[in-house]
Amino acid sequence: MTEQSTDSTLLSIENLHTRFRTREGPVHAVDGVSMTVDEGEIVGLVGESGSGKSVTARSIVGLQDPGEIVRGSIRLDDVAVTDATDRQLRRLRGDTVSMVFQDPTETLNPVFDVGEQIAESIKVHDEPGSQRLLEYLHLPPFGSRSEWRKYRDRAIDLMDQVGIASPADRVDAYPHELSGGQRQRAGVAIALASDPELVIADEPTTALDATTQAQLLERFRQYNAERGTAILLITHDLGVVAEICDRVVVLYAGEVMETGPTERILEDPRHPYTKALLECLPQRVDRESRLPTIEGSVPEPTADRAGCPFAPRCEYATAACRDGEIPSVALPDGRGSVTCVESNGFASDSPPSGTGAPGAGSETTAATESAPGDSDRPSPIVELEGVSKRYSLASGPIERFLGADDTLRAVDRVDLEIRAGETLALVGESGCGKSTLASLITGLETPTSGTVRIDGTPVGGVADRDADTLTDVGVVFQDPRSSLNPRLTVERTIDEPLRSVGWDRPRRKDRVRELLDRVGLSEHQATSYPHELSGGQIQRVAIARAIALDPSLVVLDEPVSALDAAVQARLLNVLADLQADLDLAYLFISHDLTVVEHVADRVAVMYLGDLMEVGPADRVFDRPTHPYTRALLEAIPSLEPDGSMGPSLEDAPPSPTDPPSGCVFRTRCPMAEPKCAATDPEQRRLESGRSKCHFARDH
Amino acid sequence: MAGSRRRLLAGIAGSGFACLAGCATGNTDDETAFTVGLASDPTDTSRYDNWGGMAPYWTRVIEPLVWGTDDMQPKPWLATDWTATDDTTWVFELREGVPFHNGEELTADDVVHTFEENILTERGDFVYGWLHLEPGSVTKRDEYTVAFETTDPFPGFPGTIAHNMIDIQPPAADRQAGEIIGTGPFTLEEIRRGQYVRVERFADYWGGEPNPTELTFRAAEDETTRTDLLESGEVDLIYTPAKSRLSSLRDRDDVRIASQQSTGATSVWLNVHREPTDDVSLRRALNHAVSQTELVETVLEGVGEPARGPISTVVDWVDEDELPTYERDRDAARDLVDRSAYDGTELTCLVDADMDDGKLIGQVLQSAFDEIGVDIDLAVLERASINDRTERGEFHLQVGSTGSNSPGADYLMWENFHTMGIENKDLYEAEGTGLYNLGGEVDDHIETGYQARDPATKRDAYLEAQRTIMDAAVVVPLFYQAYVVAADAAIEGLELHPIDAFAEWSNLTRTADTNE
Amino acid sequence: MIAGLDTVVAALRRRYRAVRTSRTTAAFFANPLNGVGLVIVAVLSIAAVFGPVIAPYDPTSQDLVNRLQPPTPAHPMGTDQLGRDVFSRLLYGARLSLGIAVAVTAIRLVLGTAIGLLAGYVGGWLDELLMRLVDVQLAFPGLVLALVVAGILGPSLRNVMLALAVVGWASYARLVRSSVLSTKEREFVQAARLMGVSRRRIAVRHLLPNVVGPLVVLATMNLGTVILGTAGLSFIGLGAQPPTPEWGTMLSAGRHHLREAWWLANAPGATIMLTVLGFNLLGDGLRDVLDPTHDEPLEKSI
Amino acid sequence: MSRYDYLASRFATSLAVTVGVSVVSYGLLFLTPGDPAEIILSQQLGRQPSAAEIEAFRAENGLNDPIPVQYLDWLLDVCRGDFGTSYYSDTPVSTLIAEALPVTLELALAAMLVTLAISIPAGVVSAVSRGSPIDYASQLGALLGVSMPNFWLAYLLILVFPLTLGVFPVAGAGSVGHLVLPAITLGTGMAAVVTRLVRSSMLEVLDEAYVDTARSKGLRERIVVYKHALRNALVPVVTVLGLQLGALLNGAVVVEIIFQRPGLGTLLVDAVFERNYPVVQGVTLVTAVVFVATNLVVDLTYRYLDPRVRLGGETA
Repeated sequence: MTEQSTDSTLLSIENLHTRFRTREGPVHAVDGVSMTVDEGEIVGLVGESGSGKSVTARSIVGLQDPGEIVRGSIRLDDVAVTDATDRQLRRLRGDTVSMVFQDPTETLNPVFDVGEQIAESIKVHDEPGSQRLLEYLHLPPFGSRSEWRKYRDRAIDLMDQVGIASPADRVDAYPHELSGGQRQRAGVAIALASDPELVIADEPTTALDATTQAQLLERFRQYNAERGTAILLITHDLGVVAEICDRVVVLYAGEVMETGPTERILEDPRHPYTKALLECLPQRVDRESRLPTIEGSVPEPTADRAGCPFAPRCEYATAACRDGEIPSVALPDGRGSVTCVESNGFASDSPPSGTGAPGAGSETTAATESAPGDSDRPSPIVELEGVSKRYSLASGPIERFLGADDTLRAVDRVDLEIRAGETLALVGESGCGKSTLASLITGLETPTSGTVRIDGTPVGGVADRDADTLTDVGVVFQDPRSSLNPRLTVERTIDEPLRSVGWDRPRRKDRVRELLDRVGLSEHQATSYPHELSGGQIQRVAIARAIALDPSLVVLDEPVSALDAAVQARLLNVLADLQADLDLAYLFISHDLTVVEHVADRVAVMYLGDLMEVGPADRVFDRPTHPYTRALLEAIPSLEPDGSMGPSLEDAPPSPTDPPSGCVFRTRCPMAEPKCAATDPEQRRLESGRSKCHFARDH
Repeated sequence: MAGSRRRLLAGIAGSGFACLAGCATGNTDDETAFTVGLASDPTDTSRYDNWGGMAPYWTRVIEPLVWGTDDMQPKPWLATDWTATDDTTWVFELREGVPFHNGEELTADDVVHTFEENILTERGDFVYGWLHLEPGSVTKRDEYTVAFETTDPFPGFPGTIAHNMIDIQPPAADRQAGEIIGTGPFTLEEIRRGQYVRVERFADYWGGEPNPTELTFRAAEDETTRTDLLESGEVDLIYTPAKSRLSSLRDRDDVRIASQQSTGATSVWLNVHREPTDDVSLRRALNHAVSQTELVETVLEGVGEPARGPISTVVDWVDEDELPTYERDRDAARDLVDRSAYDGTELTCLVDADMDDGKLIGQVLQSAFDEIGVDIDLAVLERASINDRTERGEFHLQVGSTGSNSPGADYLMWENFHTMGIENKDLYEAEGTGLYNLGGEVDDHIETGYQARDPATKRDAYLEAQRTIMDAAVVVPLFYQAYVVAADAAIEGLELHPIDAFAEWSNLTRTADTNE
Repeated sequence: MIAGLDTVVAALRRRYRAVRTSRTTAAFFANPLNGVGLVIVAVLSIAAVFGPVIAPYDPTSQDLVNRLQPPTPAHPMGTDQLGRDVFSRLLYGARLSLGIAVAVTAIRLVLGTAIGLLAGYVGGWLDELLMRLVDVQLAFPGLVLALVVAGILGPSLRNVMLALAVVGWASYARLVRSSVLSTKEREFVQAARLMGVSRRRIAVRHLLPNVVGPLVVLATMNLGTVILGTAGLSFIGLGAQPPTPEWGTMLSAGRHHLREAWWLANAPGATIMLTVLGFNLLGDGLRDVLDPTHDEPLEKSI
Repeated sequence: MSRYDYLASRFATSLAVTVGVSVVSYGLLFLTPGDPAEIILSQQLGRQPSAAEIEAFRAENGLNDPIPVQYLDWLLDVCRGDFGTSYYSDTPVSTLIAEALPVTLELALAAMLVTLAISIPAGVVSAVSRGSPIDYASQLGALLGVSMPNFWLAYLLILVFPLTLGVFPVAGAGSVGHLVLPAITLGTGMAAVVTRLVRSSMLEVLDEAYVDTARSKGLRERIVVYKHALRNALVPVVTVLGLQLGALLNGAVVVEIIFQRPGLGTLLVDAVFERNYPVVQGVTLVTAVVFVATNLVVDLTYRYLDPRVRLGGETA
């Protein structure tokens, strides 16, 4: 069976079943998960969205509601969570286990300052028994000022520990006044306040920039090292796992597929699903070549199924897999266990990652050949010349009168061109102005200064653009939910642009069918409404709409960042195919460098509205010339188990309302020198691309 | 009628719906304190501002020269005696040693002041027609003698000024500031606008110290609220409880019910100067359509007397046996309608929204007239709107009442039926028409009656006029009003007067065994 | 605007189809109360349409001898002060009350939607102007203003409807405008703009349909409030003239008999309550279906 | 948008609205069928005025000026606190209002208390025990509250309390006892609305992640609900309470009539029926202004309840 729970075992889950009642019938979110976490150990719980990893985590602390645990047991610090009283549960939460949730913007209470929220958590830990409402409401005489003051001071220490700069000031700040990174740190502080033995971190870094993520993971590692606190890290990002986890548990459709030490899993995955998952990661595949994918989709959680849930998508699947109990086989000398019939079959021979993966489209695609190589082609589609966009923050007369008329430089004197058929990737931390730049190109925004040229002719905002210019640029937005009109069918959505240029019905019909086919959607989905589609499908529709009128450029604003690895891989392939067939140019905006590395021909690195470095992808990734680029690259969690990240950037970028003098990056730059503060560096031409740093040179 | 016609006349000839009530709030423990709530808000500034926001009626703070007997005859009050020295001159002897609430003694000067300033000057021209006085016509003969020079022979003068609006006040009283100084048995203590007026016993009252130490007059315009107030014990005594509650009140032994016919009479008034109600046969038809008895017994729960004439029979010169009668006779009625000029168009019937049971009566009439093929449209309107309509004569029928708050009831004939009467004057002068004035001999009879000193002559003249009026079916008489008083059974000593506003509180007592 | 209207209709038709699909129906009946609301409203509509047919008596025929009869098989809800059959009067009243409610609500809806759409989509000074207008209207407590207007125009049902209509459109305008503003920023609208879709088309194709749901909900609930408003005005003495069997009038007249003839006031009272309740429940139900991400209606005031 | 600017613009709009309101209030006079001068005069004299009288009256009251001028004159007077005098008495309208306003506000306040006392617990409980019988009960109760014609409720209350149980006065004003029944009548209707709001707002908040954060700290459910959830849930409720004042004044008209409270409602109704235009204009204007003012205040306090908007910036 699964690992024996030794006396060092802190958490042990046995055959856990958590179920949700829905109108469509019961959803088996967690369907027989068994796992353990030992003291002081960092375990990664990995799986795609809907694999049940969060529900598992929440079940551990008894927050599964409205779900219900129908079977199995959870023992935490020798307390049976599944049948613990509220009091016991509270005690557990107060001392033993803490939780860090995913989205820092939502996990902090907006109406209390962070100090209060942390202090509260400390107080609970100190006196879990007596919790008097009036006391917690700070109603004198119940809540004694001095006491709370004491807790607040301890809160400040904690904030310091988790790396919130100048905590004494921030302690009074409300969540919305903190940056995303700081919020998540505050969240961590709340979790650590009770000095727990186990911290459950549910996608703690997913919403954060790579740099911030790196810092936070570092914190976790330190904390684990110093206090021996065990950490259960729930994530979809194998990179993160590789960074800090000792052991990995791979979930699929509510069941454990495989567990084992991190290295073993990464280097020698035994379960077909694990393999596939690893293989469809962009960083595993050399650029230009097509991404392997997992065909099919995650089984309906409502359907009750027999056998291995992955069987339908698994190419090794046999009859045995499809029904009957699947054994979970323990591998020798603590190398974990695999729940697979086949596992013994290919125990040792781990196929070379990359090609020949299960379910991978084995043909190295047309994309490779016809994909635009080094982009030394002429005829730029879009040219930006000294384009700036400033937003005035002083919206009212009074402020102007008070002279507090500060402007936010979203984009600052950017020169950039996008050439036909190339993929230009625009990368940078959130708030660096990527999206604004895109809007300037599409015309949703008009530049404060500078000119945007499309096909050589200067253009203004949407309103003043002629039909041709408009049709020449397509857009795909980030959020699958809001990018389609919930009240229009797929058909109508795609049909709309065609109608607007006055195509007649039959012609439109054909076109729609063709487009659906191109983006790999089936005919019958034409009549479905967005809410009936998966995130991936919605993005396909969005793409279809974007290319409906044969644009020469498509602006892709974080098109895949909301998607799971497997889905993402397939979408990236679709994009590649389209580019190949239609000779499209992409402006590919993303914060995920691993994806960028895979798709981009050229990369533009943006920081505080300014381009730090522009150059061919391979050159930029192999030999970054700008310290910021370097920092970004170092922040990427490598999949090499031991490979730890280099020194990453501290804290968040300065506010774009008052950027530093001279080089905007100098405040965070490891190699900053006085002159960086004095003079703003020129864009230097390098033999390939350019860089905006005093020290940039070709190596 | 006049009631619905003039704000002031609303007082003079107020259609007699008003009530008393005692208020539990505050002083139930005080056995000699009573609370009186009135259907007409006793603090309604829009009517009573001339009395500092206090109704002159009911409250008995201020008093007129003359009072009225139970059979509606003038009765000496602040004046002990009066004589007509010639056709147009009345000389009044004042009662001596009558103290005002401020201690001053009542003298001729006060009377002159009251008439000249408060009434003739402030009230303006139309009181002239009512009192037949004009500014400068009131003179002091000596400290206790006042002479009145009427514009024309006016035998009804003493009775006419036996009215709470002709109450005597000294020049010292700053009425606009709410300072009310009178000679009455009670002194004004407090006014809460929209709620109540509170008065207290005046020990030096010339008529002897009254029994109640305190009276509170509460506004309770809504009949149901009024009744509820009594039942909840918040008031000790109310006038005209909700008819729907009479029977249950009668069954209670802790409540006593008394009733008294008033000077008021309710009729359907027909606009004789507008088609088609200018057609006498239609008017007669309408008369034949209605059963007064049925109305009284059903909708009115037996309160009031079926009427045959437009004026209450408590007025001495009214004798309904002398009047032509119209029994309910639908066939006759239908024939009359056929013979009339009525062409089936909808006739407008005005109903005063404030009139208790007005809507019900209106609807009963509507269906009664419908029976004989006359189609009427009820317009239940607030007073202001009704005034608009009547001033322009833009209606055919109106359900309304007329009554007198003074023994001098002559003007009931004059104002309603004489061409120069207040109802008809404007339209007559403007268009040569009017509303209820038949003109000719009727006017003559009314004038004769008005000027007759000999009661018999007056009676004959008025009867003649009424006969003609009823013969021409100017009104469809409905009922002579009676008012009901429901009181805590423990209360005694209230004497009901045909003029309800002449209520006498001085003898009110509460027997010890108050079972509330 | 005509184009706008028929797309609204089209949208409604789509909604209707949507409602028929099992999922939404399930959503509707998930809360038992919704079903109740549907039934109440259905019954009322039937009463309103066939009232005169069903009614055992003429609502105005009097029978003074049998006045104030308690409920009997002959008179299921007793008789009133003039011996008229209360049940029949209620039935006729249904037609009246619902008629008024629908008419008033319709006026409000059209007026408000037009203004809201204009303000939200055109924006700029026009928006400012219209919204101040809305504010002004909302600044007057509905019933108070209605009372004054109707009172000055003189008591009649026509004037009451007029008064109620002019004081009720603002909330629609607000609803439409805010929805338009938020939808305007949604990415699919931006996409449409980038596709060169015309403004008018965006308005009717993307903006309006997204507000139809909330509108329907608001309107449904409004039917209730209008009925209450009418009753309130009748109580004050405006509105229907006798012998019109208007619910509010019947209720306030029956008040005087609350103790001896309880049915007089309570029959119309309960009827009004049930009606409004029905519309509210139905509104909630519709919201569950049409407008899943909702706010509660802000005003009870009309 | 900065705080100052927010305040400034908020005041600006409120001012604009107030002006608009005053225009409407004044304009009401011209709704009257026929010539205002004649109507006013016939009300004052109590009889059909002669042409000469009308002319004199017009001249005297500047009714011959163009309407905008008349309006401005009126407005200036109003700004000086002079609303004119009642047609039927020499009492200045300002006095009448000054007497009536407290009576109404007193009622409004009491009703508001009743509302909160009912709606907050009810709303919270039914949200916390969503889908339970309690929840449905309180939902239905709330709806019944909204659906009940308040004058009917008033009748029933009078029937039950003073007449049957012999507690609380039937009508009148002055004592606290007099306040109880009107406040209940008015409060329940509003409570219904607010309860629904509290419930839905609570439900939304209870789904928020930070509620789980609070739980995961090991806090007792009571504290989670009443400290972390309720505080957030109340933010929208406050604004609505402001808007509800309108509903409240609506109800006040009817309630004041039934319970014979000499407040703005009764004053207005009487004035309307008496065609007492100065009073009508005055009262409408005042009610509206009170309403605007309250909402301004509410809006500002709201910005302090919710830190996200406290430092300026439209609601987060």
